[in-house]
Amino acid sequence: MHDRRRVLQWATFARSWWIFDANHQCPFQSANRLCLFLEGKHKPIYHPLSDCGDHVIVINTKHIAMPDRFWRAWRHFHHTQYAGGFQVQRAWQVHREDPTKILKKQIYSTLTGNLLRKGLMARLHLFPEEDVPEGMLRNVSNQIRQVMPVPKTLEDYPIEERESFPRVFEWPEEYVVKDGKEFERQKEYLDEDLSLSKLQ
Amino acid sequence: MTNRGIPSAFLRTTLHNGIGRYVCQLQRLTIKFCKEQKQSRGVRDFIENGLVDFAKNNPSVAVYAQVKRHRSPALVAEYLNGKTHIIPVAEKEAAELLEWLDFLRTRSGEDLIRMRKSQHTFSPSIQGAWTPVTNKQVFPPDFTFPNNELFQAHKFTESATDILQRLARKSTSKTD
Amino acid sequence: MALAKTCCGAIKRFRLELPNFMNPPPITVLQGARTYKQHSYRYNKELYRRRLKVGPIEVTPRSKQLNWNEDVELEAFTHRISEKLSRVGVRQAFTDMSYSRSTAQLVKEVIGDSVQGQELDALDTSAGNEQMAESGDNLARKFIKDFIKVQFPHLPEEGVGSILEFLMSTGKLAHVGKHLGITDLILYDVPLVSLINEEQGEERACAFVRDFIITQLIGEDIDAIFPITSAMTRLVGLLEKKGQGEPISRLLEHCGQATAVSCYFVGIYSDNELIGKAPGETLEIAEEMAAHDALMSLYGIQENRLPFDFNTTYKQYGILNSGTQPTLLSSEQH
Amino acid sequence: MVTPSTHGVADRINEQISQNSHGRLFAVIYIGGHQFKVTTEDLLLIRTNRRFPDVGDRICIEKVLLVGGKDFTMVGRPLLNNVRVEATVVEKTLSHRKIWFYFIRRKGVKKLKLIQDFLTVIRINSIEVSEVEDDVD
Repeated sequence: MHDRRRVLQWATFARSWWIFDANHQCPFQSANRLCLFLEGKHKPIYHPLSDCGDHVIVINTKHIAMPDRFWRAWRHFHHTQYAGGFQVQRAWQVHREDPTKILKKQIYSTLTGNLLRKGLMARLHLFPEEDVPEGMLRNVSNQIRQVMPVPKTLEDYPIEERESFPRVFEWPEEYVVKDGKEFERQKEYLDEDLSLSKLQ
Repeated sequence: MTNRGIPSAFLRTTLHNGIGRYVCQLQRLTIKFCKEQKQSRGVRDFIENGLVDFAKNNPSVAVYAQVKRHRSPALVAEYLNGKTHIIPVAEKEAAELLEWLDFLRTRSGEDLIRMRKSQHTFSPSIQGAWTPVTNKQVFPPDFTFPNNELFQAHKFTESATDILQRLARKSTSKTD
Repeated sequence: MALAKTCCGAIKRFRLELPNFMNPPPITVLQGARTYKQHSYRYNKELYRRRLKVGPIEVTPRSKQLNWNEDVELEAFTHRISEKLSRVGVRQAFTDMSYSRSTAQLVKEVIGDSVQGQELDALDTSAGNEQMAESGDNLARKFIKDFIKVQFPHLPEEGVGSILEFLMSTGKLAHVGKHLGITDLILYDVPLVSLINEEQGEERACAFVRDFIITQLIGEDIDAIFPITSAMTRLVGLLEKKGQGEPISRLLEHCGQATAVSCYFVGIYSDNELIGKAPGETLEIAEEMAAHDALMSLYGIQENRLPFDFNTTYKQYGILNSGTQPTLLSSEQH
Repeated sequence: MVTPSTHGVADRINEQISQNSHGRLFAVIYIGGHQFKVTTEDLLLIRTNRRFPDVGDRICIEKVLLVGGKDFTMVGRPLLNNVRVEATVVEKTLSHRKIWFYFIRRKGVKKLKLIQDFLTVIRINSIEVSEVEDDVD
């Protein structure tokens, strides 16, 4: 084979590296999109028998977004194969133990269940935050578009815009507004509860 | 799956036939027949009436008539690619014989086996083979990943907020 | 029994390739067979031994068979290549020198003194195709050279030479001859060119070369026939000769550059213009291949170049008798 | 709506065509109920009947859906009229024997047919394209 043909073959089947930001992204819709890239279905050379998938780095998996009921309703089943070894965990519990697990499980179940799946999963690199190793980040040559727009929080708007936003009514001066820290307090409480139960 | 078990080949021609000038691939035709038996009657008919015309119409084919006493008649075609095709023509009429001769004349001599592809090309790609960088978005050299501004999800519909803000802008511009 | 038959077939097929008596081919037992049949092994071995003892089958030439008429075959041949040639000429073109000499020798031995010496000499030289082969070879070479120069005007002289040698190599000509059906008549088709030239004119002779010899270039990589070595050095030299800026290579894209299976895409620029790009496993390979790509475009032998124009005829004076660069004079449908 | 990218494309294609600098051309042709992407010197196997032109005949393929060079692609809506694709009939033959077998078990129903199709092999000789009119508003 001539060198020209060899390098062309090499280039056609070269694996590119993609990065995906899971911040405020639905894990189910994200999994559908990421599986395309992992299986190589975005390429015109795709064939189910050829292992032509790409590498995907996912960051901010800790900050995925689901509707409230999903955090409670999405369940993860596990059985240790011993009597009484069955356990069920809710999404919020799973997510607190391992912030990458929900996305990983969802992608695993979305991929086609064949012998290639293990290899495809090995090309998925999940990170709870944005701290991707430098060597891995150097490989990245393209980015996957997010599946849903990231909502802006109140802090994202500049103060001038917040002040100038039209209001229907003004709060009375004696009215005490909640400081918005209620959820944080609840979370801390739950964390303490869990750590206590672990100790016991 | 059953097709896997039978012999197969790719489409090809001898000496790139048809590119320069067309060359009839039938090189030699031998008609073997018997002078006495009944099963060679159609062949004998054909030799008396149609063979000279056939040879005249196809001067590039060397035609031989060979007597084989008390053997069943056959057409033996030899092709330029070195292959031979034998068609037994016992009890066949002269008209049918002519059709078989026509079939032999228009063939290239390759085996009649399954074709894996219905097309053959020497230039599979003209605009270049696909690679991961084909039609890829070009980034400036100092571009760093991840960049979330460029890769936000498409907004296909306006949200309620967007509609309200648009209406508000409209109304304020009207009042101005 | 089926097993025995298959094995026999295998032995017969491979017999000529394995002349060593002491090493018969291993007789394999079919997978899934329940028993190993010793008798069939011995039987096959014995058959093999006997087959070797008999020796190779004598190959009978086609011309020794019953249904063979040389006049008919020669007539059919001239019609096959769509030329109007005299039978005497074709026969002479197909007669090798060695054959004609041996015939002359035979004549001498049989009738000895009654034939004059001059006549014998005439028989010796005129019946062979040596001269025809020589003039045909010259004509074909000249035409092929001009044809390639028209099709690839920017290809260097050595490239033209290697393509010419590729087409006029004995193997290629034997291949063409074999598939025109002259194996039983002769071993070499170059004298034909000379014959067509004499009887039909140069244009028909060139058309013959074009239709049957140059078509062999189809589907061949030009850069495999004419290997471009040390592409970057060549490119620098060529661009300097053409008065263009020196080549500058730039990394265009990459795939997994920090991995073991990285792929780099390098482009080569000259005077701020992309003249070639190619992928490669390392930066060095990619740069060399990009230089190769640039050279191919500069030589006009890139993969998506225009196909050969086999319908074009070249007028005699335009291509054969002028020392200058040949030009395309007329185009007509064949 | 005029997008800037389509503006003047026809002129640039015409320039390449007039200078013959488009390189090798390819075309998508419709023949025998199938579409083929072909280029010069290609071989095609099509299912026809015996009335198809004789071997050695030159034919012109009328239904061209798409044509392209190294830098451009023209798509017909649905056919292009500025492209001429010529081909030569190289071979007319029969396919291998295909087995058609109908069988109902325990009912004594068994039918066997050996089917051979008429096949024609054509060689694409040339693809020629003439200049296009700019119909982009």
